[in-house]
Amino acid sequence: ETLRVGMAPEPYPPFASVDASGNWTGWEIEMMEALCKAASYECVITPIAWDGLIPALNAGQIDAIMNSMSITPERQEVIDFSNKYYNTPTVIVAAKDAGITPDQAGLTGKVIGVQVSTIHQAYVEKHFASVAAEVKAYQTQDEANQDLVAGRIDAIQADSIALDAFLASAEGQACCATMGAVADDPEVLGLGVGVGLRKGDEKLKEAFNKAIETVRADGSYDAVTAKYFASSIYGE
Amino acid sequence: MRNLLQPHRIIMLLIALGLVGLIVINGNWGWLPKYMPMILQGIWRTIWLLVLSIVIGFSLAVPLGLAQASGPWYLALPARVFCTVIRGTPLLLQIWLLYYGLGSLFPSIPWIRESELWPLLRQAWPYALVALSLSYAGYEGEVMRGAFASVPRGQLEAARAMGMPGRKIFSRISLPQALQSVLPTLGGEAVLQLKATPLVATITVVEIYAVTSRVRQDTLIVYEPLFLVAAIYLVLAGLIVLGFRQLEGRGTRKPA
Amino acid sequence: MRPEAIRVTGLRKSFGALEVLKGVSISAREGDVVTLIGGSGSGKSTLLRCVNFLETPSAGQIVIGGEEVLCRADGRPKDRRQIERLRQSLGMVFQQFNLWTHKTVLENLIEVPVHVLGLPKEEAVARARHLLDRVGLAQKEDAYPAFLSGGQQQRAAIARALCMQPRAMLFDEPTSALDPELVGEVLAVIRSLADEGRTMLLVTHEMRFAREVSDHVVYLYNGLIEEQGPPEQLFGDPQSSRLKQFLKSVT
Amino acid sequence: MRPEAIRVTGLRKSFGALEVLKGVSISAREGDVVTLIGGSGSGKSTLLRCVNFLETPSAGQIVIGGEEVLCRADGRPKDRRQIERLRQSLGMVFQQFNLWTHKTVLENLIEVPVHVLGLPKEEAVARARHLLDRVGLAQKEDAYPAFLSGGQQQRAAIARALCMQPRAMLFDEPTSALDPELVGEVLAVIRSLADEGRTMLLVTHEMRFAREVSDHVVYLYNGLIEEQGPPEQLFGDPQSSRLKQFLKSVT
Amino acid sequence: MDNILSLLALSPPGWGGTLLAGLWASMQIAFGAFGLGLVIGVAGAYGKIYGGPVLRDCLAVYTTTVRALPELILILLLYFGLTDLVNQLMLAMGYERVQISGVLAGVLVLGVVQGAYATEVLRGAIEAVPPGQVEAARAMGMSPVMVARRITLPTMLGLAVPGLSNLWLIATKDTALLAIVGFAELTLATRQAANTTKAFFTFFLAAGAIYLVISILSTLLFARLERWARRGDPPRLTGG
Ligand SMILES: Nc1ncnc2c1ncn2[C@@H]1O[C@H](COP(=O)(O)OP(=O)(O)OP(=O)(O)O)[C@@H](O)[C@H]1O
Ligand SMILES: Nc1ncnc2c1ncn2[C@@H]1O[C@H](COP(=O)(O)OP(=O)(O)OP(=O)(O)O)[C@@H](O)[C@H]1O
Ligand SMILES: [Mg+2]
Ligand SMILES: [Mg+2]
Repeated sequence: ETLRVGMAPEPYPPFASVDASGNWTGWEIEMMEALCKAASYECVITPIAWDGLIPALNAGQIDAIMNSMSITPERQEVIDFSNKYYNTPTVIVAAKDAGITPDQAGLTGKVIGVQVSTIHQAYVEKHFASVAAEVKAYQTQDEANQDLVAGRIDAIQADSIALDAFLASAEGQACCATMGAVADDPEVLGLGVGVGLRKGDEKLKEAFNKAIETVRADGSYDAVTAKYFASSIYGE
Repeated sequence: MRNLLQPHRIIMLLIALGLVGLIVINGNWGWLPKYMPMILQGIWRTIWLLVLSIVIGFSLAVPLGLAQASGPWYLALPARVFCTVIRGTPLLLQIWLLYYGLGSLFPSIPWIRESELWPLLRQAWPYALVALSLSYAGYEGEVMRGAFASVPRGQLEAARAMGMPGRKIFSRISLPQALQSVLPTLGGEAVLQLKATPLVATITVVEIYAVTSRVRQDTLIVYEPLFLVAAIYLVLAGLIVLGFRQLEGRGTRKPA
Repeated sequence: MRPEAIRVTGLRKSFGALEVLKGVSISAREGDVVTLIGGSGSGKSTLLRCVNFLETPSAGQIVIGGEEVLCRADGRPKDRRQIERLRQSLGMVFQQFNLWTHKTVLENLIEVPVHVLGLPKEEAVARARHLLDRVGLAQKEDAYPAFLSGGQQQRAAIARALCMQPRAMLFDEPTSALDPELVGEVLAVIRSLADEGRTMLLVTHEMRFAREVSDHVVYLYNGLIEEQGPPEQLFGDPQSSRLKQFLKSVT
Repeated sequence: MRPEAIRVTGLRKSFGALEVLKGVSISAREGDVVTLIGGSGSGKSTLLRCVNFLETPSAGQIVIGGEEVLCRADGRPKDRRQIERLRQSLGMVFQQFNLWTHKTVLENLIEVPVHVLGLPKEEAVARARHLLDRVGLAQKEDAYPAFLSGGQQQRAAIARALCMQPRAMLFDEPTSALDPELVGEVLAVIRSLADEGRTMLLVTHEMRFAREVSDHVVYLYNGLIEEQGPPEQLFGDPQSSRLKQFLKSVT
Repeated sequence: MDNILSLLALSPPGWGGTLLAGLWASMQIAFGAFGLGLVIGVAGAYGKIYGGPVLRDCLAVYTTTVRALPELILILLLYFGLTDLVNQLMLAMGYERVQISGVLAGVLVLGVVQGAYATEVLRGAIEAVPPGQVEAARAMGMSPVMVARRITLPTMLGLAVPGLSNLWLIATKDTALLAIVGFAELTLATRQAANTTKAFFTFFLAAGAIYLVISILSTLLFARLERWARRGDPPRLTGG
């Protein structure tokens, strides 16, 4: 049975991006293949912009979303999720010598950049917006990183892993460093990343939950992770 | 407007009202109060970006058009190139290049962060305004070129024959006539400019379209925010059209 | 003897390879009405347009009110200011009227007096109203040109030219863009100008009218003066066979 | 007796509240030249335009070549096809020529024969060349209309109408948009058509010409036929005082 | 410099091929949308000129709303909203969901947008055709369709070309909006390349250059078309 899996074509390395030959690569792609194999589905990637993923799912143009979409209470009102398949800490990154700490005190009067309509935006709006000078929302994480380098913003908040590549780059090394993880708030930051599914699609939800257990158990989860990360990203 | 009361128009109006009513009653509008301040702010931002960029853009467009229509080649050529480049490339790319392109130069010029200009350069709206203004200037420069070129020759000849100096001919004959002939076009172009403003969301300037996308993302309600923003744009476009019609009406110089 | 208002000597004009005027000399003393006639393409309009430098002559001399227009070697005028000043003393009336469409009739009249000649506005308005009255357009001062009939537009254009108080008037086929029924009203105005002794240089196809108002008639053929003289002589007893032919074809 | 080419009976036509034609009947046998004269606004053009249904009559009957135009109760034609077919048998020549500007003279001529009547192209071209030759435009077949003089355009328009080989020709003031010098060449062509016995319905202001070519002259006044008859009678000995007045004013 | 060239190389790992593929996709969409827009435009223009009052008002609603709303909103409403509506109907009636491809939907939606503009451009041009041209054709027995095809449309072309040329350029640029439905056109390809390689400047400039070339080429072509369409226009009047 084929399954149309929605992915945003904007690159989100190392999880999902398209290379110059048009092939999809990344941890999430390989994980999708592993999960689909375990659940015996034939999965086809359907590129849909991040903005359109949930509408497309509900309009029936895709059957599942695997695009690092965190399980949040708000999203759960319109779509269902499988259990989480990864969860990573959320960090603040800023200029090396900025002396910023990842809490209200440290971010007072600062300009913070986040990717638009992510859990990070929600978190920053909830916890820091009252003290920060401004919260700026970028279309992609890369653009936020760019502006941090340019000095237009003082700090960014994002997924630790998504920022690893940036911090490892020449630009990133020159300017910035991790200032630490923010305090957890499951109501906003959610319960990790799960597969987004149409409401009431219990069959598929079951299948994905089973598949996640299977790949965790048979070692293929760790095998894929080892290709991209130094340590496990499943979370506790 | 005059004949709004023809039967078929009444039916069409009723259908429209019915649709609107259906959307209002059946829709999920619980989010509206919470986001109202943001929405108002977004509308305000859209409006001032639009108005300022049109004013700045148009004041650039007049010399651009004039240079192309009747300037010497060393003015006409750069003006022509400017208009071609602006019209020939997507506005989105122009905004990106201006904002992130310049931004990527900042790390290599450290003193810029100490300069007087830094508070301005640091913001996103100046880039948005500049990009929108240049874009409008590019398109309208072309429009003005046509307008200047199509001022009937006889009108200018009459002025010359009466001994008017060149500058006076421009300010008292060509310009007013060109303006008059482009007013209808400018109205349409202003609506196009309105529709171009959402692009500045890509550089973090939150105007009304970005606000409603934000609402959609936050609440995951798909259609109601879209309907709202559609309605807002319809109203703004309507205001522009009415405004320009007013301007046009003021100078009715042709038999109806 | 009255002083010379306009003198043109040895005027030549080419457009590219086409030589339209091949050396034409005419002169009009103050108060003279000089009429140019000739077939289509014979160069009448070009001659008139050269007189106030809407076309730059290729060669020849032009003297307006005793002042010679100074030219460079290539025939282009030396002094833009001089041209502008001389033009202000020549009221031109075009075949297509060329009233400024974005101004009312009154605004058309006072435009140059106020904004170029620096006349106080009230004075210009008074003068304009007087002239509009004279050409029978007192009621129309606030109308835009597009709302006037052709004849009314042409009369307004004449009033506009008069409003500069020019030394001489130039008319280029002032009635040929008009419906036959409207021609009369314009001719009446021009006739009254002739009667009051205005200097005029006139291109027209209305032979009867030309005969009536002119002091001197010039027949152009192919860029040259084929025949000229007082109207009675030219129309009553044409010498050149071409002129005879021409007069036959137009009446 | 020659068969009837065009018969109009009791024709009425109103534009809104304005009744322009108030019951006009005329008839032309094959080979007849019928001329309509009358003051401006008397309804001559409207009558001519009704004959080939460019205007829909309000009442009345039109018969072309023995075939009656079928109408609905409201006066609108019943059968579009019939109208199109009948129009193909009437060659109309407009005051403003109305040559198709995006086609050369030759293309203008063969347009309808080839694309409507289905004539093979070579045949149409041969016919068109012959006609162009006849109206003196053989040299101009590849020119676009805008590059021709008015008289040349009108001659091309006549050739275009002839090229359909119509049963009758309709002319609506074919010379009144022309400069006086160009009128002659068009009248010469029409005269030659009259001489070869073509049926023609002609509106003209050229009284001398009308007298010369017509078999029958109709004087329209205010939407009604005021007087009609052979030209010698109508021009030589007009009965109606209005016609007398009219003839005086136009000559 | 070498670096830039290798980034823009046609075969992977250079991104030149991807950009060109994106360009090709953009052009296809633009062609489709422009063509559909022309068809809608001709029909709409004739409807506006000769249609009854109801048709005219419906067309007025169509052209004004479509031209007042940002295309992105239209795409979201039409693509997601309409397919959602259709699917809910299908499901309610016991059928399977229908699948509308993003490309087809993109062409349809952009075509509808282009149609609104084209309607206005063509209406203006058709109305500017001197009535005598049409009357002459009718007087010679041409049927209305033939008058439109052989007289009105060719005559108005010269007037319509500048407007249509603008529409075409808009079409090429509006394809960027189809990124929302995941269509890999030029702008999206540029963003992918830029984000992956971090060579933002290089790729934005490259895309800008590609668009510029397209636009200049189209402008030249349209200018030729206009000159051809205006072949019968009178020489520009000189003198006054
Ligand atoms: N700007 C120009 N460029 C090229 N040729 C021109 C120009 N103006 C006039 N001509 C040509 O010069 C010739 C004379 O033109 P002119 O207008 O002086 O004639 P005219 O005697 O006024 O004729 P008409 O009675 O038709 O007005 C014509 O052959 C015309 O085509
Ligand atoms: N389409 C129309 N709508 C309204 N009134 C019209 C229309 N066509 C003609 N008329 C009016 O009908 C009357 C007769 O017009 P028509 O053109 O038949 O006169 P005519 O005899 O041809 O005059 P002319 O010699 O000026 O051409 C005029 O008063 C005119 O204004
Ligand atoms: Mg002339
Ligand atoms: Mg008539």
